[in-house]
Amino acid sequence: MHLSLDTQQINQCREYAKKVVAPMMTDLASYSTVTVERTVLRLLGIDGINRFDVPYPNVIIDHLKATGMLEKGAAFAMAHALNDTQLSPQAIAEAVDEGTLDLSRYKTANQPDMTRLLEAFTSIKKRIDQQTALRRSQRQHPRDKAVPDKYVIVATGDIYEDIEQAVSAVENGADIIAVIRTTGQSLLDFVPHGATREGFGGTTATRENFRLMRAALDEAGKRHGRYVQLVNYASGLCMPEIAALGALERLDMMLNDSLYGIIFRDINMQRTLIDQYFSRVLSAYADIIINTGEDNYLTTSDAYEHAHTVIASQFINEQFALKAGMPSRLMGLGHAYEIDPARPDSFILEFAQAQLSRQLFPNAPLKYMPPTKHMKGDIFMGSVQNALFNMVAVMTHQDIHLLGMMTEAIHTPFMSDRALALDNAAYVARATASFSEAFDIKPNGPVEQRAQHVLKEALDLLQVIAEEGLFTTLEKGRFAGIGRGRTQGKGLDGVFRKDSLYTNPVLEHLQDALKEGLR
Amino acid sequence: MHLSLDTQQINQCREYAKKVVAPMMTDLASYSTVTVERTVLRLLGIDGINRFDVPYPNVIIDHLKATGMLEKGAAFAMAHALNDTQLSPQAIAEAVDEGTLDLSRYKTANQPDMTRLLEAFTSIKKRIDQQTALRRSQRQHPRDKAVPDKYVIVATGDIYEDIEQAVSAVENGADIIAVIRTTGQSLLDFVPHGATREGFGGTTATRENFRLMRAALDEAGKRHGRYVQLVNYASGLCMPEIAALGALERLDMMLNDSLYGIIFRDINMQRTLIDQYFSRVLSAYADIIINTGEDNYLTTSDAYEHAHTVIASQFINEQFALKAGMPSRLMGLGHAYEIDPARPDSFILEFAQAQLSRQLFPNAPLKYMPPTKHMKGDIFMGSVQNALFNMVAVMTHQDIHLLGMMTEAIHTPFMSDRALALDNAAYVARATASFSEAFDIKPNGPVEQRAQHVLKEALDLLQVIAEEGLFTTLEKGRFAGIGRGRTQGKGLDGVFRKDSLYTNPVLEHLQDALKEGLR
Amino acid sequence: MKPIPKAIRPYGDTLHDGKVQISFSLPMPSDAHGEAAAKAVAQSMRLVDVAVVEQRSLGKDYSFYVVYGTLTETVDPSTLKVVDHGEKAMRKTDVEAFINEHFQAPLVFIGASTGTDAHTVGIDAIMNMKGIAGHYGLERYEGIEAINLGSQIDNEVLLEKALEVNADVILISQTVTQKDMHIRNLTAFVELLEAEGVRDRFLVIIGGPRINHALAKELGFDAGFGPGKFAFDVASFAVKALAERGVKTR
Amino acid sequence: MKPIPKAIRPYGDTLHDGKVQISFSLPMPSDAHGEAAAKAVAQSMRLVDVAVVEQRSLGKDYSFYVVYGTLTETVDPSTLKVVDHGEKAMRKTDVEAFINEHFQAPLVFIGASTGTDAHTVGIDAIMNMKGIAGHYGLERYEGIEAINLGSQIDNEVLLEKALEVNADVILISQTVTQKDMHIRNLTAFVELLEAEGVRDRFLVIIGGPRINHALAKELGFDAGFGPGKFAFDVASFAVKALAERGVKTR
Ligand code: B12
Ligand code: B12
Ligand SMILES: Cc1ncc(COP(=O)(O)O)c(C=O)c1O
Ligand SMILES: Cc1ncc(COP(=O)(O)O)c(C=O)c1O
Repeated sequence: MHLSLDTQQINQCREYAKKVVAPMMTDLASYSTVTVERTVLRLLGIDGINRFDVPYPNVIIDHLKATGMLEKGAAFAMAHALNDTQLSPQAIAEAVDEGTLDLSRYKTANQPDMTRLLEAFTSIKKRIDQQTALRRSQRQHPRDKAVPDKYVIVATGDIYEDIEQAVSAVENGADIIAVIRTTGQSLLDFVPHGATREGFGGTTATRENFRLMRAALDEAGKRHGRYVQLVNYASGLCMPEIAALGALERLDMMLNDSLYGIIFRDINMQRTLIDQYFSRVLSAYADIIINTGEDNYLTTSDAYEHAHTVIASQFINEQFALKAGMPSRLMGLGHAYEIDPARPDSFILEFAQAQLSRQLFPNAPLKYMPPTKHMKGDIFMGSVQNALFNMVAVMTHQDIHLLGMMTEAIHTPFMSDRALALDNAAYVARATASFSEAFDIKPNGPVEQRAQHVLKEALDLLQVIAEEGLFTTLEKGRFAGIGRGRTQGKGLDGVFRKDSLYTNPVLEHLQDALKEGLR
Repeated sequence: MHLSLDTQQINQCREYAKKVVAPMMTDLASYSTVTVERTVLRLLGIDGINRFDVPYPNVIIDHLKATGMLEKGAAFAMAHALNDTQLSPQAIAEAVDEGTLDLSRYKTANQPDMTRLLEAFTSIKKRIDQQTALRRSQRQHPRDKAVPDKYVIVATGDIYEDIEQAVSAVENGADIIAVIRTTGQSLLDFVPHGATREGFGGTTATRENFRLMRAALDEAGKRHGRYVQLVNYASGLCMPEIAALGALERLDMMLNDSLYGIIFRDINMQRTLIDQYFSRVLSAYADIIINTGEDNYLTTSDAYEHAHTVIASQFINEQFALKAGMPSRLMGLGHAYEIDPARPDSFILEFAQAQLSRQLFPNAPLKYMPPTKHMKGDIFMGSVQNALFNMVAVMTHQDIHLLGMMTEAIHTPFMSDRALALDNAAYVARATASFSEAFDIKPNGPVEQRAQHVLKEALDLLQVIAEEGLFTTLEKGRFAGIGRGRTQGKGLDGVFRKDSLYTNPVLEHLQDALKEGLR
Repeated sequence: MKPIPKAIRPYGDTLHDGKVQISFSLPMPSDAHGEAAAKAVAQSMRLVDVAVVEQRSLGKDYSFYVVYGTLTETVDPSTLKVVDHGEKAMRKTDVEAFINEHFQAPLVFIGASTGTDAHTVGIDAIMNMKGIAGHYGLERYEGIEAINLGSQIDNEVLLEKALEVNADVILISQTVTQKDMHIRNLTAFVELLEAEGVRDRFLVIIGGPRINHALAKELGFDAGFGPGKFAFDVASFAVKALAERGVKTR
Repeated sequence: MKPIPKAIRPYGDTLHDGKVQISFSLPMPSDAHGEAAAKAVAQSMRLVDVAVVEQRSLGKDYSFYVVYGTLTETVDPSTLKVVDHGEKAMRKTDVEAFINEHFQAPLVFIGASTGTDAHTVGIDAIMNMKGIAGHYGLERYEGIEAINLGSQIDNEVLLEKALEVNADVILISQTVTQKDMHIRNLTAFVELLEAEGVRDRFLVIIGGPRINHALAKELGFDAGFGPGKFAFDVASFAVKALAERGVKTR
């Protein structure tokens, strides 16, 4: 099955998207953020919380801020301290916390010797490398599978219940488990610690929770003879920190999209775009697939009228990912079947959109979201809406197939909701297996015309964005109709201009590794 | 959308089917049955029951039997009595019942003058003609509609509850209401009388029940600006009688298929084939669409392996209908989405089968049955199975779309089951409206190959049947794997060889009218 | 497997959270009054935190509701009487070996779908060669003679034939259950056996979509089998029971 | 429309047959024991004639059931307190005419999705120009000034702004309801109003997928609107209530 599309238009889309992204990268290159620096600290091995439950990375950053050291970067201060004290990074953090060490007092001025710091980093990186190697040896990449990977969420708020639910999902056929985060975590400027049991609408993302779930899935996967992928959110105010924790605890995918945070969480755009760069470098290094959030636009705007905004945003997200050294195979670009079921030809229109995304990003493991906004309390009709969505997912070979829940409009999924959703998807995949061998898209028929139309609209939009600049686009609310000011939103106070002495050898190391193709 | 099929094979199928049916017609021409004769009586205006609840038509036939008159036919006796007594047909029946009149004693021997009999018939026929005209002026023929007619059943056992349920269904979008018959009625050799309230798995088919439901649907239809069609069963041991009652009470469709009765009700094949001929003449005359029961084969045999038996039987049923003077537009040939959902490509295979039927019988209003056998107590998955079936129904333009119920495996439909089924079908029809403009069947792809394969198998089977004869085929259980003996089964005792004086001017009149194209 | 607690509730996403989904129609229009009635119905089912998540009209006099709520009752699974067929069923070959070892003559099984019930797929699944879902039917069992009378067989006819062929086991299938048709028909058969004084001559086993072992015992049969049960389950139970009774044993 | 009887039961296919569908999971494996427990659960819900029509494993420790049964309880609809918004809502043009007739200054409505709740579609549907499903939002109403603060607005911030702009009506949307988040957050707002002694200064109206008028009243708000309610419903209610209170009236 193939849509005939204008390749020149496609190339132009990419060109405009490049034009959108390039100036962002140079504009933001001279800035860093508190969470980027905390990530550096985490990658040196600093972990845990103090007696006031403040994570040590935050303790240090607060200290650097208080002592006017932040602008030089965490690595600068840490390298000095490591050289001066001969303590471990963790011991340094504890000493800072106790007030027995002041990082603004270091022996030699200027750039410190980075050997000890890089040693510390290397030992942490080894764990990432081991996890990455383990994943590589066990996971079949979603893009290489004949049938989309079945992705379900758990969101009880309690990591131990989440595990029960996740294991049951694996037993019922899930390939991917995403642990949804508790409401509001994205606005926290620190990563909570330990195993947690009381989230709302999701479970707190913590390193320990990652570890517990990873172990449970490894075990359940082993019992069922397959590798089960784990997903969490490298998003919000701690984007790169969570990316780092994900790399360490072998998460396989990470929701990671600044545009989402800007639009739907009112996170400051400068802040999150800087954070996103580091996150994507890290995920690229660790071979973690990112998931972008274009699907969300259609939860607010109409899916028919705004279909092209999704495509335009996918092109932009592709460029952001490329800039971070990420190959297409890790770009889980998002889109969704959010069309109003009252609209005639909803299936045909969504088929066109899904096939368009498929052909525009042939190597990307596309993330396809189910109907959510137009799901109602009628769980029977909901099952039917999900079935049509499942058909499109399978027929157009999407890769990361988020299963719709019949109870979408009611509650975060019950165990049985998930099992029924898995049955639905498995049945549909089986029933329509040969669809693409059995049918052709009619040249110039409704599917093709719709796809061509959406592509052209996306192109026009990208041109506008390239001209006005992404910040202006976001101010104007062109995505999801929600406008956000350049200097508004949460987390701007965590952005700082780099000092001339600023250094981040951790990031550089990862960048070099990516360049050398060490991934 | 079009399947490339071998027209020569199609022609051969029709030729063989003709060869199957022709000898049946001549073989059976010299026989009649008790219910045929009772139908004649009904068409003369005889109705009602005696004080032992025996319908007057039965009273007379029993009397004719007892007096050795049956072989001459009911018309013979009645014409004499009408001429001799100057009573009305009903008065004659009552007199016979009271024992005051003996129909074996008539004044002139030999064939009586038919004038008075035909007068009686004509006044009844007028009602049929009026009903037919009314339907013609109000109903849009299913074959002429863009979207299949949505057909749901009611089966509470109580005609008054049935009406509540049916009216609700109309309010929720149903186009056709079928009142399922009570278990076991098909084996009764009389038609029960009056409004009834205690059927099992269905409601007794009586003239009064027909009338009550017809009135309720006319009223509900008026409120919703459309003509709602009513269906019942001209099948079982009273096949032609019920066809007559249906014509009188303006039923719009009649399940009518001797093969079904033979196989699934163990009705004697000679009996029911004779009955069927008269029924179809009547229905053809009254412009009533018949529904055949090939779908049922797949409730017993596997839908994949026995797909061709359905096609072969459709060809045979077509010939039986043609012999009775029925145009294609009244042939609601049956088939079904009874495939095992565990089978890979179930959707693709059923699509092929539905499109094949569609192309083989382009003018017939096809009756398409939902999944039933493979429905389980999982009502959520059931909704999904029904959705895929609904898609095929719409995509291949079936005409009479029997909606699947999510509770198929549990109970006869509740009011809400029907409403949800109607929503399901309406949504799917809307969502996939342009499917056939948007997609082509791939030449030589899985759909086309499957359709060609099934056609070829049907052809081979028809050849075998043409050679061995239909009775032998039925004995061998080639349909649904259930074998039935030629002289076994219910109702054989109601078959008699016509006397040389036998006459049936009612049937002749209808045949002539059909020939003259008066329909 | 974890041990089953003494007091359990339905489970949504937190142990014993009591979450239950219900749906039903009411003979009332769909409006605020209907919603209140739906909530009251749910409360009468001992639910709290009742959420009417969907309400729709079924026409002018009826309405439909989907409701979620929290059940306040608990059930103690350890107190439940679980009526099942005893030991694990033997496979076909083991049944055949068992027959060969314990019995003299072939065992005669006679079966039918009785009364007005015309459903044969269930009884065929158990008795015919082909069986179902990959499990052969009794006809294919060595040491068993299986006679399937088909459907719509009157109780009297079935008993007559069973006596005629000297059956050891009678199998009855019942599919139509509306207004408890099956219960009436099955009860009538037990009464017939008793009236004729032949209840003990046969092992009588029933089956169908709404039949389970508990119901069968309640109605006075020797065993009952529902969906997901196959010829080997039935054969296994039957041969063991016959051996126990010493019927045709060596 | 038929009169509603005094004692009603759920309706399957015969008046007052009491037919109810339920489904739930249990923390037990799916076997005969699980089935018996499912039946017991259904019975604890005052169902008789319980049929477990489907049972499936959710993994080694959990199972799922679909059950039909007959509810023995009846509900008398005439005794139910139906809390609704009173008279039929006016259309947009009528609301505008009403405002023009009764009030002096434009009426100020301020709204937000509060707490950590980031869902805006509901409040936007009520407040923004575009509205939803063909019904314009309050911004488009002549005589109404609509200020939509968006989402994730703290209760304190909302109140501060409401005082600042001299709002007549405060609109609050709450979508996340897990663990009764919405109840907590809404209760906190009422407490805040009372603590600040300004409860009577505003008409306070809440909305969201799990909100209805009865709940709103219970929590101490002036009105509540759930799914299927639009700007004209809210506006209609608000202008009448304001007129009654004599706020800004001519
Ligand atoms: C196929 C079918 C038919 C076919 C039957 C063909 C045939 N040769 O049997 C046809 C089309 C003829 C038919 C007709 C009717 N049917 Co019907 N039919 C069904 C259907 C779709 C499937 C039943 C089936 O074959 N299941 C598969 C078998 C393998 O399952 P099973 O019977 O449960 O058997 C298993 C076990 O129960 C057990 N078992 C069964 N019997 C026995 C016996 C013994 C001794 C043992 C040990 C075990 C055992 O072992 C089997 C294997 O695991 C069901 C709906 C459904 N999906 O269940 C409706 C259904 C059973 N039919 C129904 C009805 C009402 C009818 C009619 C009465 C409708 C009408 N008024 O015309 C008619 C008349 C039938 C009559 N007089 O009895 C209703 C019954 C409602 C109720 N609860 O009472 C159902 C539920 C459909 C519905 N929702 O309305 N039907
Ligand atoms: C769209 C959506 C989102 C979008 C929101 C985009 C946006 N701009 O709002 C995004 C993707 C961002 C999102 C995120 C999340 N969501 Co959300 N989301 C939904 C979804 C799909 C639709 C909600 C919606 O827009 N409905 C349409 C509107 C028009 O309906 P409505 O709100 O009911 O409004 C009507 C009435 O209620 C009333 N009304 C509403 N507000 C008001 C106010 C007043 C004053 C009045 C008078 C009337 C009124 O009028 C409206 C018109 O009739 C629902 C699922 C669903 N189908 O309902 C999940 C859902 C609400 N989300 C949920 C969750 C858990 C989340 C997250 C917390 C998940 C996570 N952990 O990341 C996040 C975080 C959000 C947060 N911090 O609050 C859950 C809530 C579970 C629960 N019962 O608590 C739901 C039910 C999904 C699910 N099954 O898990 N979500
Ligand atoms: C891209 C993306 N990031 C993040 C989230 C989750 O939000 P939060 O960061 O608040 O957990 C979503 C929600 O679906 C998303 O699509
Ligand atoms: C063709 C046909 N006739 C009749 C019937 C109904 O059977 P009965 O005649 O027993 O009412 C069916 C059942 O679905 C059928 O398909």
